[in-house]
Amino acid sequence: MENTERTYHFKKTLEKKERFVGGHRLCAGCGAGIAVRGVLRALREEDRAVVGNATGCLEVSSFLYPYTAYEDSYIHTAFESAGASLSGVEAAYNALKRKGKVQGEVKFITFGGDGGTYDIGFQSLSGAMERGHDLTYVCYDNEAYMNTGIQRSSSTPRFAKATTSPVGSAIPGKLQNKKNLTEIIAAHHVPYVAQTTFLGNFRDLYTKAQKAIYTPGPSFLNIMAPCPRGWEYPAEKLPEICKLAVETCVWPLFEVIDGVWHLSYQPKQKRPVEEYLRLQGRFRHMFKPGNEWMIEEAQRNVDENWEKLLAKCQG
Amino acid sequence: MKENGLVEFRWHGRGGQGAKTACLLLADAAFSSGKFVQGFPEYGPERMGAPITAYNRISDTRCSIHCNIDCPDYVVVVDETLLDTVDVTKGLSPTGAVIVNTAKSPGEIRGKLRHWTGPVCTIDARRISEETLGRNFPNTPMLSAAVRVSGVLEEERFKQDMEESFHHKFAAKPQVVAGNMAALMQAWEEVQVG
Amino acid sequence: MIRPAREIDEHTPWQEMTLGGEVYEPATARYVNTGAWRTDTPVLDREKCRNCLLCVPYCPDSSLPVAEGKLAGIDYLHCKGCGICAQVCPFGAITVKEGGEA
Amino acid sequence: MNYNERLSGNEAIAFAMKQIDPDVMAAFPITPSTEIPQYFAQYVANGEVNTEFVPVESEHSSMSACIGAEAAGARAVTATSSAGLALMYEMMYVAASSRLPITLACVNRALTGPININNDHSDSMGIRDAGWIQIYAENNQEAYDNFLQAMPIGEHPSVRLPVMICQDGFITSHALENIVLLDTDSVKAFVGEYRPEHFLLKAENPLAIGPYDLGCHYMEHKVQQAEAMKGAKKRILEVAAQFAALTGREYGLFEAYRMEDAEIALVLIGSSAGTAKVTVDALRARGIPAGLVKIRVFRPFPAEELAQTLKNVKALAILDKAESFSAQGGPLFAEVRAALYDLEPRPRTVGYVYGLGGRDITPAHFASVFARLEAIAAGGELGPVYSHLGQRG
Repeated sequence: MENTERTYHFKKTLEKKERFVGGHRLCAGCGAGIAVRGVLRALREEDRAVVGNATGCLEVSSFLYPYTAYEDSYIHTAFESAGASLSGVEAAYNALKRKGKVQGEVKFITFGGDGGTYDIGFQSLSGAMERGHDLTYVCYDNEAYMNTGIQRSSSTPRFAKATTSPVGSAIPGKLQNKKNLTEIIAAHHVPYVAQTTFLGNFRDLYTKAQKAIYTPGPSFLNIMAPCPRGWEYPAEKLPEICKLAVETCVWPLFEVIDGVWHLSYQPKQKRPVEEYLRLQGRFRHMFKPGNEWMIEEAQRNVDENWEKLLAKCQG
Repeated sequence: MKENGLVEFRWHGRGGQGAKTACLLLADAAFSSGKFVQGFPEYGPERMGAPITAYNRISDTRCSIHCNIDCPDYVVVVDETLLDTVDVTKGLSPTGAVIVNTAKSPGEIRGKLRHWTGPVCTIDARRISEETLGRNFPNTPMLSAAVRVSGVLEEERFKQDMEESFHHKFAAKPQVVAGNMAALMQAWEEVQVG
Repeated sequence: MIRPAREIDEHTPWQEMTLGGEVYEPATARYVNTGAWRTDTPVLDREKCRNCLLCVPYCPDSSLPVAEGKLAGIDYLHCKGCGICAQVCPFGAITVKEGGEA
Repeated sequence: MNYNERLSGNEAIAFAMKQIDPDVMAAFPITPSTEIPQYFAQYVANGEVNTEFVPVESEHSSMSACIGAEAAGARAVTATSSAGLALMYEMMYVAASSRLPITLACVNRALTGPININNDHSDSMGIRDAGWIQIYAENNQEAYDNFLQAMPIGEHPSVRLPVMICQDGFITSHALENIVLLDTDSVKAFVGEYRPEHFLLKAENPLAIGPYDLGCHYMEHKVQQAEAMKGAKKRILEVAAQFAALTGREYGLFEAYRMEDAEIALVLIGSSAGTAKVTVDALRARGIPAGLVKIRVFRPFPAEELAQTLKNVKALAILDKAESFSAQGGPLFAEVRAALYDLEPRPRTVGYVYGLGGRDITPAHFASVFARLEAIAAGGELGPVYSHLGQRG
């Protein structure tokens, strides 16, 4: 990764030209906007990019005709096609570059929510990864279909309330555990896969985005991007939620580089998952008397996943 | 004879045996002789061993017709075991002929054909192919027999075109050219009409 | 004649709109006033701000511009008033006041 | 520069693609179009083309990749059939509404279910309203010629629409026939370079494509598309004229076969038109004024031109190789009949649905239709306007 910076100069990264501008129509406090800015900031200023996008909150908010929030070229085709569409763009780049019709370095980065990535766009994402296109797929994971009104996805955690996994007297929210998509993409044996979120001075996100973008071949970045509306928390609490997601090991930070697993951060003292859940209205029912078992189950699940991850990273 | 010198063939074979290839070879040879051709298989999802049908139209003008051939002038049967299950001479023109790949005589084969009273031709394509090519590739002998019996192509030009075509096709393996030509010549001579 | 993006609005006839909804100018969203969405408004106290810039990457609306290594203020044309910046400021330099007025 | 060859319809399309040497081909195999990406992959493997071949994991992705590639400034092609085209359905609309002149070789096959691999037009007819130009071929020659004309039509700034070049699965795609080919230099000169004004990879300015369109803009964009489709007729004829000058082979929006004084006639699409011509010739030999119209361009639909050609016909049968389950005939029937509505007097019309799932259609079938038309033309009863042809019972 010759194009990645060896040391992280936080202030310098913020002096780069903003590539995702204000004036888009995402909700106040939306994690997707933070994710897009953060990833695009990792581009070298002299490089151009083509940004792809699956249908979703980000798409309908960031390119509402005739207003694009992107300084770079942008393409949206459909909900389930972000991987394939950007594959086509990258193939075109290779052909046109070979024929001398395009000059300069162009990077290919596509964004999708968990709906467009874990679920409906999973096949085209898998295809793009397997074929080895030189592109970066970024999932802004807000753990439900927020664009259509907070329906459950395969990324929604167990017990979370969503409009198609509501809490009722017979069923206590979503019954299934969250799909581990990052691991599935790692199983495609692509050169770079990582998981991150918004923390402190954004070193983790920035360096991972930079590695993802500048590693030749396909790369995948999974960014936990909280949604104040869907997760039911006051918008300004986003930094706290991200921090707790990491400190509780609900959302561990790691990289898989050429098939080798690396843990990016290990909390000194793993915080109880309860602290993370308590901040969010979508888990409110778990705190009702008699539902203690749900919190215990959630903790057990987090612990199991964490131990498996540790084993992978030590292996 | 149909309009514009049109001659129609129907091929019966089994999937994987090369009836479709033989049909395309005949179209190829006729094209080389300056004819207008059609060569097309009737497709189904069947795999190796299932009965398949393929068709040729050979004419002096372009054929616009695009349907299967129900009333062929000639029927070529690449696998004689089909005679037990397929009515191969169905619709066959009374002035035409059926050509069967077999070691048996025309008389023996006639017994297996239901209503057919016209000419029955036989060719032992398997033996010829094994003698000349060392393996069972019946296509060249079958093609030769079909052209000989039907008279659809002029003999000298056909043989010359085939030799050129073999040279082109087997540029990397010239020994195969001689074997194929031998198969073609031997079949031309050995085909029996009964 | 096709119009520039910022001149295309609900009165533009079809003959003057870009074909297929394409836009070939960069970042035209910056012409959109999303500041009007605000019901609460962050206010920067320059005295307290130490230009650590920790607030900047958290802003979903790219409304904390940086110039020469310093926080250049708050872009109220686009800020929707989520208040995240105030939460992450270690020095209490950003406070949120009620109402949308900057 | 013209030379004789013998190729199947699929070989002809693959060869045309090779001669054009597009920037990107993205495809997924489906019978009977599978041979096209197979031949093309071999050209790529042999270094005979300079194309990026993207062997995608589905047809949905092949159209998505073509959209990405074409938007990026590349010339993109694909091929498909039947369920593959159905899987592309949503993306076909995206390609057209984004005004990306992708070229798709459609090898027509019946749509499931039950599953059937043989020819009819239910796949491309099902997607007729997606905003693609649709051009149909009778044989391998027309498939090749139409494919060469697709890009000069679709890419023209006055059009900017994707083009679907259709031919009949197996009947022409797998039939070896004589064909006259153009030399590659002539093909390249005729097809020209793809030079879009704006594209994703353009260095001077970015391009954003695929917006959310609010109600205040959506209809205007659709009107633009509709106007482009209306205007495409002119461009199709211009390109046909240039093609005729180059090859001597003439094409229009449709072929009027022995229609000058025809009193009874058929309207149909594709390879069956060739079979029906045999019947027309036989009737003409007996002094019966029969003719036929073979639709080449179905989108844009040549309504005024058809009305002009059919105005003196007394009885007309319109034959659809696709069901629309409208309970009153197929799509071609509906559109041709509507095109004739303002004529006075207007021909009496009947519609047939025929040839579904590869059901063979012979000159005898057409003879039976003409016999009915003769009776209608002589003042007989019209009978049922919607019926099927070639089925048992």
